[in-house]
Amino acid sequence: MQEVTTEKKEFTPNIVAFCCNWCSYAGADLAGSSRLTYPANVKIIRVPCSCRVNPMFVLKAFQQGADGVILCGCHPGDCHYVTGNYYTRRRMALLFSFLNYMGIEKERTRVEWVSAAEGARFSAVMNDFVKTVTELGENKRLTDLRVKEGE
Amino acid sequence: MTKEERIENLNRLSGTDVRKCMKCGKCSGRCPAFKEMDIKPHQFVTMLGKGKIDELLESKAIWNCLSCMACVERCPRGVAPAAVIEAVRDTVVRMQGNNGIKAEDIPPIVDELIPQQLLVSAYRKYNK
Amino acid sequence: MKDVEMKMKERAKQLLESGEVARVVGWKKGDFCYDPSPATFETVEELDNFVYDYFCGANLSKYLIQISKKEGKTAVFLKPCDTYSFNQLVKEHRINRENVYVIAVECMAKFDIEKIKEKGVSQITGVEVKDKDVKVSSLYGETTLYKPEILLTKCETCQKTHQVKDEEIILHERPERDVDRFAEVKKLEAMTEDERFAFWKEQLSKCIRCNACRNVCPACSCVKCVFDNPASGVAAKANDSEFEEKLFHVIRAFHVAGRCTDCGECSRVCPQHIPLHLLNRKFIKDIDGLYGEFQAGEEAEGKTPLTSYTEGDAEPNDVLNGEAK
Amino acid sequence: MKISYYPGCTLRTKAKDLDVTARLCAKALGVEMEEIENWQCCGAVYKMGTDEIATKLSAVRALDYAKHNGGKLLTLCSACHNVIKRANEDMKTNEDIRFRANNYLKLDEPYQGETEVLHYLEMLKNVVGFDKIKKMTVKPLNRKIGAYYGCLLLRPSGVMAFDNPENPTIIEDFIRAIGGTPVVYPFRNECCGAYVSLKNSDLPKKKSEKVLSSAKEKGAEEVITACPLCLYNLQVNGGGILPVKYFTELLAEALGVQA
Amino acid sequence: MQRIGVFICWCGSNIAATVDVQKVAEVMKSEPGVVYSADYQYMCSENGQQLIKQAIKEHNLTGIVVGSCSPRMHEATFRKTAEAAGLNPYMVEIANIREHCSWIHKDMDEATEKAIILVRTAIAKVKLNAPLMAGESPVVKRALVIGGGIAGIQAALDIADAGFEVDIVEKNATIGGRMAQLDKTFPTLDCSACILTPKMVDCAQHEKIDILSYSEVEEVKGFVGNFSVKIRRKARYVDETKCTGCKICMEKCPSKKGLNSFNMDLNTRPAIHIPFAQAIPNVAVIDPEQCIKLKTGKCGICQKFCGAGAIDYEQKDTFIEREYGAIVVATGYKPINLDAFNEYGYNDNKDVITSLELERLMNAAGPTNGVLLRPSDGEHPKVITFIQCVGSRDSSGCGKPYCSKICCMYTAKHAMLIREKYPDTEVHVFYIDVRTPGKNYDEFYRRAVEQYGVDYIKGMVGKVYNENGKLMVQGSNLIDNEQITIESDLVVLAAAIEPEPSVRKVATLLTASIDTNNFLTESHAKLRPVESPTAGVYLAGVCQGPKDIPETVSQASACAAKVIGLLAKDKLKTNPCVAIPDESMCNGCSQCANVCAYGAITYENKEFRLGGGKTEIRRVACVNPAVCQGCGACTVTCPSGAMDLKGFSSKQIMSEVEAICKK
Repeated sequence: MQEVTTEKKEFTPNIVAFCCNWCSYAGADLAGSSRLTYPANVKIIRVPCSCRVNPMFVLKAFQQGADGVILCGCHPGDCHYVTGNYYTRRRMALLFSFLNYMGIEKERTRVEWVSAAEGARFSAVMNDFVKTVTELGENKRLTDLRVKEGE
Repeated sequence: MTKEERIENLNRLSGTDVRKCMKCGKCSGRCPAFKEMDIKPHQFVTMLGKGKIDELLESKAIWNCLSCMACVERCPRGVAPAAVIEAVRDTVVRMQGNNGIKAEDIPPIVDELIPQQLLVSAYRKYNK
Repeated sequence: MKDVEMKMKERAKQLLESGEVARVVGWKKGDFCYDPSPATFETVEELDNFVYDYFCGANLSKYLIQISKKEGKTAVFLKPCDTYSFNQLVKEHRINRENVYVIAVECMAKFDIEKIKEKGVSQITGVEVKDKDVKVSSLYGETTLYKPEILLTKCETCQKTHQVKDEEIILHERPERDVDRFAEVKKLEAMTEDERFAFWKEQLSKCIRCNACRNVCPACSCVKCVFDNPASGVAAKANDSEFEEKLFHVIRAFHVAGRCTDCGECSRVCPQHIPLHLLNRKFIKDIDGLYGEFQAGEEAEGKTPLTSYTEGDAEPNDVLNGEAK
Repeated sequence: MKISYYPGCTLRTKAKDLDVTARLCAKALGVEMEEIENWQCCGAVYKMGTDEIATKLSAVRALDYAKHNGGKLLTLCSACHNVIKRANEDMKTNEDIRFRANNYLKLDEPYQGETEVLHYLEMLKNVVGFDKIKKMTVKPLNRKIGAYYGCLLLRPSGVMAFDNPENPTIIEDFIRAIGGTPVVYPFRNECCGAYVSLKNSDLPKKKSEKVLSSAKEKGAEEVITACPLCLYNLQVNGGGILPVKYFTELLAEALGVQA
Repeated sequence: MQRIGVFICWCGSNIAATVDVQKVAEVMKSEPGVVYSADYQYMCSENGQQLIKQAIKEHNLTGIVVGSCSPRMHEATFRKTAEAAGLNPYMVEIANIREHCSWIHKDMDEATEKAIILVRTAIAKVKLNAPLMAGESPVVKRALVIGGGIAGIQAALDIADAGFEVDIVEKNATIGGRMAQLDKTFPTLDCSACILTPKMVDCAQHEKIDILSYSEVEEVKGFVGNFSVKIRRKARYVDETKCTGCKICMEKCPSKKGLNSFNMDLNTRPAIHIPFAQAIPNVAVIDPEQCIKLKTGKCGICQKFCGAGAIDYEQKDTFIEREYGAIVVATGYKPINLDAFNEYGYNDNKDVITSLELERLMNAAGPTNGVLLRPSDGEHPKVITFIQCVGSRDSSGCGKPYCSKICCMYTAKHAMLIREKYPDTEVHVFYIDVRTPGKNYDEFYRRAVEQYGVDYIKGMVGKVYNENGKLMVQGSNLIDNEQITIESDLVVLAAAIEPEPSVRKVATLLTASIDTNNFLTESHAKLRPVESPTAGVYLAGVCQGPKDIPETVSQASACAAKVIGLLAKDKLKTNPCVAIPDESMCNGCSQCANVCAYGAITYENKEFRLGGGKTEIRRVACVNPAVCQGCGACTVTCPSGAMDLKGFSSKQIMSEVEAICKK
């Protein structure tokens, strides 16, 4: 008897995290220096302020195969650039609500405020987001098949 | 019920976060019934925080609290000692046979003048 | 409606003759009775072709971006909804307000020729309106249609009033309309994610990327569009994938968010009949709900919802989870 | 004008004076107090336990009735005012209590704290106006009068929002309006101890005497209150230091209204 | 042709223990565009940097990627390294493979794979980097100090002593602030006026210091090095240049019933007055609310008697505009209003006073000439009770949630001084905690207890009431678990302090951020405690948080050091990562200016060629690179994508996204 085993590869989502330089990126640094782990499939892009994140970057990430996109910035009121994250908050509230309106799963997008002192929070946020997106599964609705097929 | 559950019940019933107390004693400084309280208002808060509920349930103070809210009104930390006292009293009263006032006690003390609300409130406060 | 047209023509003539304006922007007759098109009239003679009827749905304000730069004053006829776009463009310094003389004209709602055709009436030669009855004459005779059924989508829920006027030509009282313009959006919101995804997938797969929506949109008036700019990273002439269909419409809707006056021109001109206004209205509904009622183009000055904020704005995650206050 | 009115149990029996004088004065001042239908006793004490629902239902019933009858509910007895106002706040802000109370009551439309609870004194101040009372006073009371607020009108101030809990002025303003001289004394907002007087007469005695002696020391000739319970306690346990009356009795006297 | 060099750091075992650094360096060798790839134990060391410099020169590198610790750590280091080797410093990108990789992952394969992706991402970005040059902006060599209390005075003196011009803007008629009202200072008990007034005089006499008293800041434009400030000089109805400070006007003024705010309203002063004897400038001011002449047009007595002819009833507010390179905010504090604390009877009893009022009652220049007499009847109080934390540490909404920090010490001071001067006086202090960190502070407090016998009672007061002419202070004694009532003659409340309310306006004008308690926020709580996040704005004294005099003076001097460091430069290097508009695509719609927190964007009309010999004039955005801070808010607002950010361009970020997502 020959046993046929189909190897089931566990799904690990691809997560893009945009972090502002002054709070969240520093918070991620603190998570690192405190050795607070989170999955390796989270990759961080440093931006000066969360308000630098253009919706096009978010869409591009999904197109290129990201399964989840998270934006992190200073807590409202603490923005290094005074008001930047207030604009982020409005833009992303509207954009993510809109993507959901088009049928994109609401769990795929998230905005979190993480200060430079919140290493533990950064790690917790990432762990939670990865868990949520893992449960959700692969991004099939907002991705470019051409990019995926070219693997 | 385990002791932990009873403590948690008391906390929940009181609706007060005893950890906010900074132990300044303003509640006891203001209490008009202080001298009649075997356990003082601030102690209700700290003792609940420490889980010393057996002593609280035994206290005589729960029958002497005037429910005047002076302790609640002036607490700088938004703690409500009176709510803790009431939660303890309710816990006691809700146990069988612990009614604070019995029907047969009433007729001898009732006089011409006693307003209804005194009887009604006493029943509501002290009886199950 | 004829009386309004007469009056407008008369006024245009006066303005041109007296030299008060160098040109008049209005509508001219097309090949058929139902396809008048926007036009500039520089002489009294040209006014022979001037028309204003139930098919003059086009929004003239966007044309003023270029025309208002020309020498001399331009008079323009604006319907209520057009004035919002006009104001928004003034706010964005795109229209030179001093060079424009705005004549507010009544609207009474416009007709959608496609909807008339759907009713089985073709080769039409004219319409006559009496209350809610529309007598449509065609080469094949006369048919009476129910007015609310043949209106342009944008007119169905229109509550707009003139926001700008230097003078007005209004001869009739406008019929009251009381329809929830967000009804369709709410319907979509009530669907499951899967259903919404299927709905938009079907709709957007029709998109042939003709850019008609972009070209007609008064808010989409960039000197150079990101989708035409190879440096932007998103430039494309055609939708090569399902993703690009979405990308174009998401980005377009986001770019006009807070600036879109809900003039409905996008849906009017879409040759594929994609209900594009439902994209913009989602933004408008969210903005109204989250940041307070806002109507772009109501003011010719001030900030838009996306260029302002309050300290207590709703959190994006709460908005997604329906927990925003 | 008409206003929905909740008399409460004691005003129907032992404190008729309070009720009758209040109605007559209100009428004289152009306010008709319309007693709400089928009211039930409020329970005379507000229960703070977070699981207390049943003890709030009679208050909510009265509030819901008033919601459909003018939107305002007038109270007179301090205890009723305290219980109803606090229950109303719960219905407005406490989701859990609101949900469960509505679940019990099965109203056509859930009650969410829409009614405005108005004490008779607040009505005099904000609806009638002390100026008007001053003008209508036919017999100014040229006496030194101490206002006794007690606890129930003032505390907890966050909910009651009646007056400054440590330095209230509304009854003093009232006394001025009826031509009297208000006497401010430190124990006017201290508890008289009435709630425990069934079980313990010592404490209420001490507290009542303190209140009245404090008022006397500052020169008061009499003390007025809005609370039947306080009135009883101060009269019975106060050692007869000063006479105690309902504020409405003095109002009737000043307005020349005969009971 | 791009020639990229890749340098992978081991960071000892910090990276190398979890990331196969050699493998990463090896893989990078075959990345397109990479011509050199190496690994080394400590890239930031002298030798590591040498390796980079050498590689840049030998391989003619056009850009480098360092895979190492966080860029927040060593980006500046490696930029300098590159610059030293002749490469533009902005052609350097860091891949953070320590904090974001080796330190948080345990599995070597996983961490190595992630490190490879991170380095690739940095390569993708660096390929799109462009050489950037930090711009320069000139520095105006003059500083503005807002507030003339001890903080402002100290900062101004230090800056002026370094040779720079300083203006002090003070809203009151004299400088001196709160410290001028104090009697003695802790922990040394020296007389406040004796140490303050010489500094005030120094300010007045310093050739570099200009005191603009009775003035307020109205408008602030510009940016670090180049602020332009409009100052309102309020009408004082006295010509400052003519008044000699002879005080004859004060004697003759018939309207003498104004409350003396310098003495905390404990006595009165004339409508025309000099706030106190040592005021600087020693010039009178007229209170227009109180002056008979200004109110009714009749009187004019002071004018008649003024030998110098300094009185001018017609005087109006005037405005001056000045340029500054740096601004110090030192707006100070005030005690909170006690209306919400009527249980202490402050509003009802004259003999319930605040600590600041006690300072005046004990001050030799105060209303009682330094003899402690109670305000109600002028008698000596025999029993004095102090109540601590009145409105401090109060999260109920009535007071302030923070500790006011100075009360424990000044109360110990008051208690001690009273017991020293009037040994027959009984002094009680109700406290929640006694907080005395600081050099010689706890010793000071213990002296009050041990040497002077002050009675400290752990507990809070519930009620203060008047009974038979005595103040009854009823409170708890928690140590003995009892409720006590102390019959007192005087009750002193340690009222919480809060920032002077005018700080809100100042903060708005300066775009300096402010917290929920109205304290100005510092740039970094530990490492940049005197700098506001707004460049060129510095914070001194209680406007930043509660603090005592020694701390205030230290902070003021620290501010001065920062200001001197700034003004010593002729030019400031500006961050080159700023927004840049593409004029050919700009709509001129003003949306970007609407979101710019710095006012860095302006518009101008420019002529563009259209082809065919035609031209058109279009309104386009211009960014002032010296003002732009580089947040990027404008880039997302721009629908046409005309606005981009140098160093973080859309293309760069998109290439990073692509590099990360591609598997």
